[in-house]
Formats: sequence, C-alpha cells, structure tokens
Amino acid sequence: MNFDTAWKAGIQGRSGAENMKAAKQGSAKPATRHDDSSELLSLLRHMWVIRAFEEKVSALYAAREIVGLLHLGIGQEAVAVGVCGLLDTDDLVYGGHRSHGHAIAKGADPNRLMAELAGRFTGYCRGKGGSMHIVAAEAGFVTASGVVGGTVPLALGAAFAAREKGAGRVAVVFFGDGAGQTGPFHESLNIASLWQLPVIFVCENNGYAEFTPLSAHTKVERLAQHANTYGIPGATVDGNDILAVRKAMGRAVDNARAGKGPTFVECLTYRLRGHYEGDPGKYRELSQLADWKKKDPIARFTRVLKRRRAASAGDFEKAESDARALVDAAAEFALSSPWPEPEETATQVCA
Amino acid sequence: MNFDTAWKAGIQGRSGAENMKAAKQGSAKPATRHDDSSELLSLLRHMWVIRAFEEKVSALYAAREIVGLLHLGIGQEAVAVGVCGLLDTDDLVYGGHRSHGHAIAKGADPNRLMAELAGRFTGYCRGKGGSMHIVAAEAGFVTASGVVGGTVPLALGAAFAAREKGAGRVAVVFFGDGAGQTGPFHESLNIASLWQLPVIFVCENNGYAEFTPLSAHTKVERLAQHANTYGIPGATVDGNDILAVRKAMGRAVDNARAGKGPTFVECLTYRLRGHYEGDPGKYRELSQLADWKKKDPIARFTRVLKRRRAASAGDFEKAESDARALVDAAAEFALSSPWPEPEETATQVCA
Amino acid sequence: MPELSYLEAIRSGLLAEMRDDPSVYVFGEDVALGGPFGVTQGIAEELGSHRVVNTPISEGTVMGVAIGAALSGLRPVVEIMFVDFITLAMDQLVNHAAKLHYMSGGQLRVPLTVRVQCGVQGNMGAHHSQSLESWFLHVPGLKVVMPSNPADADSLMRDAIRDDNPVLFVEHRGLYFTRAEVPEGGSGRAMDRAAVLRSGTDVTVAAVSRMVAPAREAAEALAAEGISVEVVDLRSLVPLDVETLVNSVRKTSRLIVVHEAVEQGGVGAEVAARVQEQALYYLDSPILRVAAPNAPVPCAPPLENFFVPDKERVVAAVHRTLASQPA
Amino acid sequence: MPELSYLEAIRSGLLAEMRDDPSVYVFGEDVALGGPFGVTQGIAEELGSHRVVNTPISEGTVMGVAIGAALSGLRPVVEIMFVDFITLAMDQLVNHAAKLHYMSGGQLRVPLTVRVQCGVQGNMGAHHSQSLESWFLHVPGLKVVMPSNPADADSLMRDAIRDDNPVLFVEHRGLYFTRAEVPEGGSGRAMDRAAVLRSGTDVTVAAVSRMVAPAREAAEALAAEGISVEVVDLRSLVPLDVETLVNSVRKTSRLIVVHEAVEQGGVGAEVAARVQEQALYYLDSPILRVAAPNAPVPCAPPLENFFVPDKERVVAAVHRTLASQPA
Ligand SMILES: Cc1ncc(C[n+]2csc(CCOP(=O)(O)OP(=O)(O)O)c2C)c(N)n1
Ligand SMILES: Cc1ncc(C[n+]2csc(CCOP(=O)(O)OP(=O)(O)O)c2C)c(N)n1
Ligand SMILES: [Mg+2]
Ligand SMILES: [Mg+2]
Repeated sequence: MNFDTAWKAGIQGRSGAENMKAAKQGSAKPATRHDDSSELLSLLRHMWVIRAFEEKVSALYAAREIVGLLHLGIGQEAVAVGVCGLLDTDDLVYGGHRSHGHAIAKGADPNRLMAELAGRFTGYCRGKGGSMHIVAAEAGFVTASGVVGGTVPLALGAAFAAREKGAGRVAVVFFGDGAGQTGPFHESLNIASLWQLPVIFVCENNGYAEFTPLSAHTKVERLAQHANTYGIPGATVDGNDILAVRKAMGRAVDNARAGKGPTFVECLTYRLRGHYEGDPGKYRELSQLADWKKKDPIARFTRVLKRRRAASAGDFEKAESDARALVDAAAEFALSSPWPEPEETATQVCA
Repeated sequence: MNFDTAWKAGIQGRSGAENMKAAKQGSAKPATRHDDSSELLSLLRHMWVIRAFEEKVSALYAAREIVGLLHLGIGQEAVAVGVCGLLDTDDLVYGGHRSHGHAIAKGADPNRLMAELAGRFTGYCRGKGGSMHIVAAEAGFVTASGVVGGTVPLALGAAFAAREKGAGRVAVVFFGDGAGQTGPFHESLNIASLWQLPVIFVCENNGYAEFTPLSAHTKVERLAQHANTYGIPGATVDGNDILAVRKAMGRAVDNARAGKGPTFVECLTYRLRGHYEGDPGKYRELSQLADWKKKDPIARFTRVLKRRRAASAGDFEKAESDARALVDAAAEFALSSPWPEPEETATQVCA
Repeated sequence: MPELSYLEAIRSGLLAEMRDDPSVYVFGEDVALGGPFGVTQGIAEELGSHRVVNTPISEGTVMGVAIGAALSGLRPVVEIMFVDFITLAMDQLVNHAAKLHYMSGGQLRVPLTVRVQCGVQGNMGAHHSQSLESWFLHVPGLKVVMPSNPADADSLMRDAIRDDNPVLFVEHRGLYFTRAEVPEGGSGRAMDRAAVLRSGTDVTVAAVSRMVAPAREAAEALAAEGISVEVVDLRSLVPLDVETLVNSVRKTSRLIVVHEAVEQGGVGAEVAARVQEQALYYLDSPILRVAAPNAPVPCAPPLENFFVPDKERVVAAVHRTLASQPA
Repeated sequence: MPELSYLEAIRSGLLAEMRDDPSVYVFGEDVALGGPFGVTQGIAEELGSHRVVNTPISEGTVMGVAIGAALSGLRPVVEIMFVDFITLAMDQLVNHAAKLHYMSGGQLRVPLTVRVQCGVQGNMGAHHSQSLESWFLHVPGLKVVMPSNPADADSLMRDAIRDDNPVLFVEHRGLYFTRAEVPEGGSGRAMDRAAVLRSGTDVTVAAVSRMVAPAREAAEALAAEGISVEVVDLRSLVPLDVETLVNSVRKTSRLIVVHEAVEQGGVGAEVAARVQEQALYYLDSPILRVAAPNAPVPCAPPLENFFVPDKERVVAAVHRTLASQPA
C-alpha cells in the first residue's frame, strides 16, 4: 500500500476513503516486507496529519468552537499509523474513546471527521456520534465506543464474518491498558483463540487509565501475557517507534490473512496530553512528561529518516506544513458546515 | 478441626452449624498438618453424607416429592469435603448452582437444606431460595447462585471485609470450569491479586459445562494458568483424591490467613450424573462415565484408608449407613414440614 | 396445516430463514446440540455446524460478537439461555446494538435477533424465572416481540430475522410444549401489530405471552356470566400497537393489562400511560394491571403459584373494573 | 447554614456517614483522587486511603465485591462513573444485591449504596448521557433516589447509607455545580417521600432530578398568566410516594410528569399508571409526560438541546392539559 497517493489525493480534496481506495489499488501483500523511502515518508506524513488534526481540535476546544468530551492521542500517533498503514480499506478497524488518530490512519476523511467533532450535519454521523463514537464506514473504520473495552467483542464479530466470507479480510481493535482489566476483553481473548479468528488486538498501553497508573489496576505488567495464556502470539513493542509497531503488525496481518488466527500487539506509549481536554493532569510528574516528550514518535521517526537519508529537510517541513494546511481546511469545512436540524434528534432511531 | 464431633452431634440431631461450631472449638492451626486416623475417617463420613443426601434428593425428585432444577455433585464430594474440612465456621464460603455438597461440607444442617430443596417453610430460605440458591449463614455458607460465575466477585468482597476486620478469616468460592470463561471470573482474578485478598478460588473442573466439553469452551487446558498470569499461586490437583485436595487447600488457607493473598486450587473431577436431574446425558460416552466411576472419590478414599488400616470394615459400613440414616431423617423432616404460606411471596423483599 | 409446539414453531421460523439466507447464523451456549430445550436441534446437521455456533459462557462478549457480525452483513440470531443472564449482556445490547444505527448517522445497521427465554416454570427460582422485557421498552433502537402461540412464534421469528434492527424475541418457557396449528410458510407479517383474539364490548383485556391463555380463559368464564370481554394479544411491545388498544377501549371503556413480569415498571405501566393519554375520556374506570407482585421469583411451589397471575385473578380484576365508579 | 454545591453536598452526606461509621467504604474508578468530578476528593486524606478504594475498570466485579463486603457487614458505597456503565454491572445489582435478602429468606442483608451519575450535560453523546433509573423500578429489592438539590443530596446520601437495602443513588451531572443552602447535620430523613415544592391548584407538575428546575421555572412563568401550578419533586422513585401525588391530583385534577429519560418505559409511565388507578375520577384531562424523545442521546449541541425537556416544553404541556376536554 502506498500512503502517498492517498496523501496527495487528500490534499486535492478527495475523501479519505477515496484516497485509501486509490492508494490501495496496487497494495502489495504480504504486509511484512521492506519499506522503501517514499513509503516511510508517507508514514511520517500521516502521523503529521493526525498530530495537526488533534492540535487543531485542542485549539478549537479551547476556543469553544468544539464542545464535548475529547480524548486526544497526541504522542500515540505511531501506533495508529503503524497499524493502519498495513491494512486495506475493507479490513475492519474498531476503536475506542481516543480514536481520532485511528480513524484518520484508516483513511477517514479529515473534513467529515472534523465536522463530526464540531457537531455538524456534514460530519460522518451527522453530529449524532461525536468524538468518542466515530464511525467512518466508507474507510473501514467501523466504530469507536465510549464504553472502555466495548468494541473488543465487536471486532471479533467482524473477524468471524470475514472468515465466513472467506475474503482474507482482517479485523483490528484498538484499546487501552485500562481496557485490559475488563471482563469482555478477557472473554474476547478466549473466543478469538478458540475460534482462531482473524482479529488483531492492538493494545495502546499508555500506562494510565484516566488518573490511575497501570500498576494500580493490575499486577500484570505486560498485557500481552494474557494473550500468551490463550496461546495467542503476543508481542510487546515500543509503541513510539513506528517501525517496531509496523513490524509486529506486519506479522499479525500476515498470520490473520493466512488463517492462522489472532495476534496481540501491545504498544508501549504515552499520551502527551491530559486524559481528556481540560484534565489538569496532576497525577503525573512533569519529569515523566518531559521524558516522554523526548520520545515523541514524530520527532523520533524524523530522526530515523534523517539518519537513513530517506528524505530531504524540505520533505520534513512539507510533511508538517501540508498536514497543517489539510487540517486548517478541515476546520474551515467543519465550522462553515450547517448544524443538524433539531428535528434530526429523533430520526434514524430504527433502520 | 475434628469432623467427628460434628458428625456425632449431627446424628444426635444438632444443626450442622452447631456441629461445626462445636467441632471447631479445638481447631488446630495451621491447616497444613498431618491428619490422624479419626480425622481421616471423619472426612469419609462427610463424603458419605453428601453422597447419601444427593442420592436421596435424586430419588425424591424422581418421585416428584422435590421439584425444581437440580444439579447434583455426585462424584465431586472429595472437593467439597477436602476444601471445607480445613475451614472454620466463620470462614466464608460461596458456591454455585451445584452446591448441595459445599453447603453440607461447610456445616449446613441437612434437615434445613433438604427442607429448602423441598420448598418448605423450615428450609434455610423458607422455600424462597431453592436448590441453586442455598444460603446457610449460620454455617458460614454465605450464598450460592444460579448465575454461573456470579459468586466469584462476592467472595472477593467477603475477603476484603475479612481483611479489613483483621480477623484472619478466609473466603472461599467454588465454581466450575465453565465459569472459567466468564468475564467476572477474570476481573476477579485481577482484583484478588491486585489487592492480595485472602480468597481461595476452588475450580471444580469436571470437564463439562452443561453438554459441552471444556475443549469446546477454551484452548486453555488448565484454568490455573490464568491465576499464574496474575502471579496467584495455582495448583491443579486430582479432585477425586481428597488428600490431594486437602493438601493444596491447606497451603492455600495458611497463605490466606498469613496475609499472603489468594490461591487458586483447580480440582480435576467428574460429575457422575447428568448436568441436571433429567439430563439424558447423550453428549458423553458411556465408557468415559465407566472410567470415572472407577475413580469414585468415596470408594477410592475407602481403599486408601483400608490400605493405611485407618479404620475397620465396620467403620466403613457404619460411615455409609449412618449417613443414610441421617439423610432419611432429613427427608422426613423436610417432607413433614409445612409449606410456606402463599402470602410469604411478597414478604422480605426489603430488609 | 401442521400442528407444532411453540418450541418447534420457533425452530420452524428460524430454519425457514436459515435455509433462505446463508447469512443467518445462530450463536449460543450448547446450541449446536439444540440447547437445553431443543429449539435449535437438528439445524447444524441440516445446514452445517458452522451455522450453529456453540459459545463459551460469555454472554456479554457473545452478544458483542453477534453485533459485530451483524455490522459486517451477517444476520445473527443469538440465544441467551435465560433472560436473567441478559443482565450480563446489557452493555452490548443497549449501548451498541440499539444505538449504533443512530449514532453512526445511519452508516451502520444491526440486523440482529436476540432470542431470550423467560418466565416462571418449574420452580427454578429467582435466577431462572424473570420477565424483564419492560426494560427494553426504554431502549430506543430495539424492537421487542413476545409471541403467545406457535403461529406467532413462527411468524415473528421470520419477521425478526428479516428486520434490519436488533429485535429481542422473548420466548416463554412455560409455552414451549403448547401446540397449535401453524400455517406452512408462515402466517404473514405479525410484527408491529397486536392481535385481537376475541371481540367483546364490556372490558378489554390486553395480555402478553403466557398470560394470553388465562386472559382467554377468563373471557370464556365471564361470558357465562354475561360479561363480554375483548382479548388483545399485545405480541409486539416495541413498537407498541397503541392504536388497536385505543380502538378497543373506545368500544369497551375499560382496560386491564395482564403480564407475568412484576407490576412496578412493567409493560402495563406504559400501556396504561399511553391509553389514558389517548383515550381518557372514554374510560369508565381506571386501567388495572394484573401482574406479579413486586418481589423476586420464589422457588417453592405454593409461592411460585401465587406469584404468577392466573385466570381467577383476571376474572377478579374484571369484576373490580366493572364495579368501579366515582367515589 | 452553609451554601454547598450539589456535588459538595453529596460529599458532605457521604463524609458524615463515613466519619460516624467505620464500616462505610467507597469503591470506584479513580475515587481515591476524587473521581473525574471530585465528589470523593479529600476523603482518603481525612479517613485513610483504605476507606476509599480505587478499582480497575471492572464494573461488574466491583459491584459484586461491594455486595460481598456488604454481606460481611460493611456498608459499601460503590461509584459507577456514568450510569451508562451500569449495563456492565446489572447481573450483580439485579440478581444478587436486590434479591439476596429475599432469596435467603431474610438471612442476608445488603446495605449497599450505588452512586451513579446520569444525564445529559456537555455533549458527551450516547454512551455518557443516559438516564436509566426506570429500569430499577422493575427490580424488586432495590430502592432508588434521585436528588434534585444540594439539601436533598446530602440527606438522601445519609439515608441511603443507613438503609439496610441496596439503594441506587442517582446524581445528575448537570446539577453538580448548582448551589444552595444545606442544613448542617442533614435536613432530616428525605427518603421514601416526595416533596411538594410549590403549592398550586390548577395543575400538578411532578418532576425528577434536573427536571425540577424547568418545572419550577414553568410554574413561575405560568403564575404570571394566572395559572396556579403545584410542583412536586418525586425525589424517591422506589418506593414511589403515590400518596402525595394522588393528594395533589385530587386538588388540581391534572398531572404532568417531567423527566429527562426517554418517554417510553420511563418513570412517567409508572406514575401515570399508579395515579390514574387511584385517582381516575378526579382527572379532568389525561396525564401527560414531558420527557426526552425515544432516541439515543445525540452529541451535537442543537440535537442535545432539543433532546432535553425545558421550561417551554413544560409550559406547553400545561397549556395542553388545560385545553384538553372530551371530544
Ligand atoms: C466501561 C467504562 N468504564 C469507565 C469509563 C470511564 N473511562 C473513560 S476512559 C477511562 C480510562 C481508560 O483507560 P485506557 O483503556 O488505558 O485508555 P486511555 O484513556 O489510556 O487511552 C475510563 C475509566 C468508561 N468510559 N467505560
Ligand atoms: C451466566 C450464566 N449463563 C448460563 C447459564 C446456564 N448454565 C447453567 S450451568 C452451566 C454450565 C456451567 O458449567 P460449569 O461452570 O463447568 O459448572 P458445572 O455445571 O460443570 O458444575 C450453564 C451454561 C447460567 N446458569 N448462568
Ligand atoms: Mg491507558
Ligand atoms: Mg463443569
């Protein structure tokens, strides 16, 4: 898959889903393979889009242009892009309350996503969903959920259907370390292993569930250990290293497509902002935050690319500035879009 | 603890709880210790009471003197007696849908238990509970439940309260292999390990949940593996060997009382009757049943005692005949007891 | 027209849809072997074991799996063995199945059928005997049907599976072995509409599920006294066919609602609220509810018998409503 | 008399009981740090961190732990951060907490308080905005209270903790920062009784929780038109104080019930059913419900605003009921 096509198309105003579709025409399988320079640069660009998108969201929230309960994934972009970069549009992704990045990485149209967050009729869900409940069906981002752990079973269902249809599709679910203590998560590991479903569990272990560190939620240090109990291959990787994520994910996708069942990919990462926008974050040491800022996945990957001479200084700058332009356009699209009519409140309750 | 006192007292018509209380006056701690002959014989006697009780229940059910949904533990008596024989009255035990034996082993009065199954006002729950919902508070058998896995979290709460009160009490919960796939079970393992609660998980792995073998419910062969993931000491023992159960349980009780947290005791066993009374049991091979009959925990322990010359032939016979007499008396008590008045239906809804 | 038991009729409706549509799958505990009551017996043998999927005891996740499969184009039928255990699947059913069509602004659909078995039968006690259907009236996005007889069981099952929304299909254990004729190929769409089973002029008795039988028996008995009772089988709780009820009440001026669920917060409350709203001035006496007392379900036979409303209680309520007049 | 916010008043009631009784423990996600809204802030510091127990995200099991602790003599207060997530704890709450006293024939008691936060506030969408209290009317063995103001929040919290039954204490997020005077030491027992907040002669408006405010505003506005509205704050949903409502309706002959939960299957249905049963002949017009439309809670501001009933809708309902007459 070549992100660049998508990227450029995106700039030219095509919807994310169209982009991804276009991009995936020439999608080479298997997912595990050597990445060339342009592909690497495109990963960086996608991380930048997510970063710029969420920084814009944060600014709009501060300006009260966007309201609601917002959970940003700033600092976790390497997971979203590392994972989704290896998927096709019709692979199905499920997210959670912190999923703007997952949806964008899967090819959701930033315009419609921003409009959704801004509560506009042009949003993916006509403003009915909101930040924690993103659905971008055209891009294969099936749904997020405000219920921690809520989408894990759903992804199993998608994997079940995919397997029955025999199309080689995979299902992926993103969830946090906090979700790792929920019953449905454990029931899901069991069923996924029992039925050998083509599902990939992507745990974004950012060390905190709301204000409480993982160590106060469980004695199990690596959530991948649970997968191992079920015989599900599980790896714990540095989630701020996009190439490490991509490597683990590549194996997972290949296995799933080959009918070899589920994989668990635990990505150690950190959210650089509060649990939600407005969270004063008093439960974390500033020094911890500073340490993790040094591991910022974008800066870090930029250094890698520089070292590999995979792109020029201009490319790096352009990656960021293009992303900001794209996102500015998205914000403009969103804020100039119409609100839903109040009467929409009671429509679409039943199909 | 000396079961014999309890046993004799029981024959003399004291309630099970009184028996247990009397018996436990001289309770020697720690629970891990060498058993003398009379203690061993008393274990056998208790297994016989449970066996005789359930065979009587089965006969009364066939005669339609007892109605309801009945799950018998015939063949699993070594677990009930092996576990509860090491507990004091104020240690708290929780059971499930197949818990007649657990309650008796914990010291419940067979009369009031039988009356409960027969729906009489003299039953522990005045006929409101029934077979799957035994409560014998006086004996420290807190509650069973018709919800598979439902009591596991409750036992944690008992353990939490015990720890806060600092009385060195332990909580024990019996559950089946089928319960091992429920979310609350997994959430409970996590919390028990996180808070280091004095709770003992006793899994009666009888290989089936209703009509489905364990292998069709999970890929995890030994449920104790889940405990290990949480750092909870877990042992899998031959659940038809009462001494093996007692040994593992002794360590568990000592640990819990010493503030060393939870233990998981998985007992491999088999139910010699259908899932419920009336289950034709077509899903099991007759040969499998025959094999397990050879491992009948009562016959087996009798052979051990014979080998050790721990009792005379007369003792063995008397163990059975006394049990049958006790249970006949319980049946007579139950069936001659009054029914609850219909108006009782809407009483005791609130305390 | 073959005579089928209610249980066989459920299977007949299910099997008809499964034969027609390869995207219909069954999920549940022990379903491959037919489940504890035998509803799904023989389906795996006929249509392949991949279509009838045994699950671990993980109600919440299994519900989620079925929803996820529905989002991917299957039409799953998930069985919750006793409605008492739907308590373990409420998040998935309420927060996900019912809402995703709406929350996605119409992007998603959840064509899911949830089979639950409910009610008092056989002294099973408080964890295997509840009737909880009224909770789901309060969950926008769900439909709820509750057949009282084999023909409706067959038709409503077909309708439920074909519906593009999540439908809760509530079976009563106490009806499983009641038999009646069931038209081959189904008796036509039964969903969304109540059925007037007996027409009458003095009192309307609206009943649900197993309570339809005592309502009819009461009507029979009262006819002998010269009291003419109109009997309505609600059948569909969501949507609730208020129109049929209001039309009936305009004629009879009196209404009694009969259900086995406990009275407080039961379906009867919503029926009473809606009917008095639309037909207050036609009412000659208060709408009465004949329902279980506000208690958990007891186990012992005399208590269980007392718990469940019967013909006598319906008859008494009819007498009461006829005697009622302004103070 | 100090002025407290609703949130502070909840804490004040809780803290008073915790100081008095060392068997009161708090369980919940992030509660040691006060939870996301700060209700339990400072309690661990004052009374020891063992009394305020942070839990993993395991609502069902945490509910069970609290029940088990209650069975062992503690008086736990468990917090479910959003009522939307009580869907994950329904088995423990419904099948165990509510029933064990009954099922044990009185051997067991469950002195448990469940704090849940509900309602629409802040565009949080369908998974963080529901009002689900009416489900629990249908669960015998549970009590349900729903304070609308700081003084009641304080008193009802004390009452709930002292009660020997499981009590669902329903907080509205939209009220957390409303302030009013709260008598020191509590304002006396508030449980089990509705409160008549304003007396009137033309129409009774019974409201719950945050809807009490628009009911009062409507009464104010209508007074200017010469319409005299009696405002009743239901406050306790189980037991429901039907007597106060019936007495009011005997006077006013008209009733409107206002709640934020969706209309169908809501508390208004039970209120309507009970009041018409006991006071039909006093009613001059149908009992009306002012409630949310039957839809999940939408996120966007114009939709969310439309979803929640307001003063205007209450006023319109009053006009409607006054205009209503036989066809
Ligand atoms: C079932 C449920 N319980 C509680 C919450 C409140 N809540 C929202 S986010 C969160 C923490 C989640 O932690 P984690 O899974 O690690 O995800 P992160 O926020 O770190 O991305 C909690 C407890 C919820 N949304 N759902
Ligand atoms: C939550 C729940 N789901 C389903 C059932 C129906 N059911 C009763 S017993 C049982 C099997 C339990 O198996 P296991 O835990 O191994 O106990 P065993 O019957 O073997 O003693 C099932 C599925 C139930 N009672 N509770
Ligand atoms: Mg986290
Ligand atoms: Mg078993």
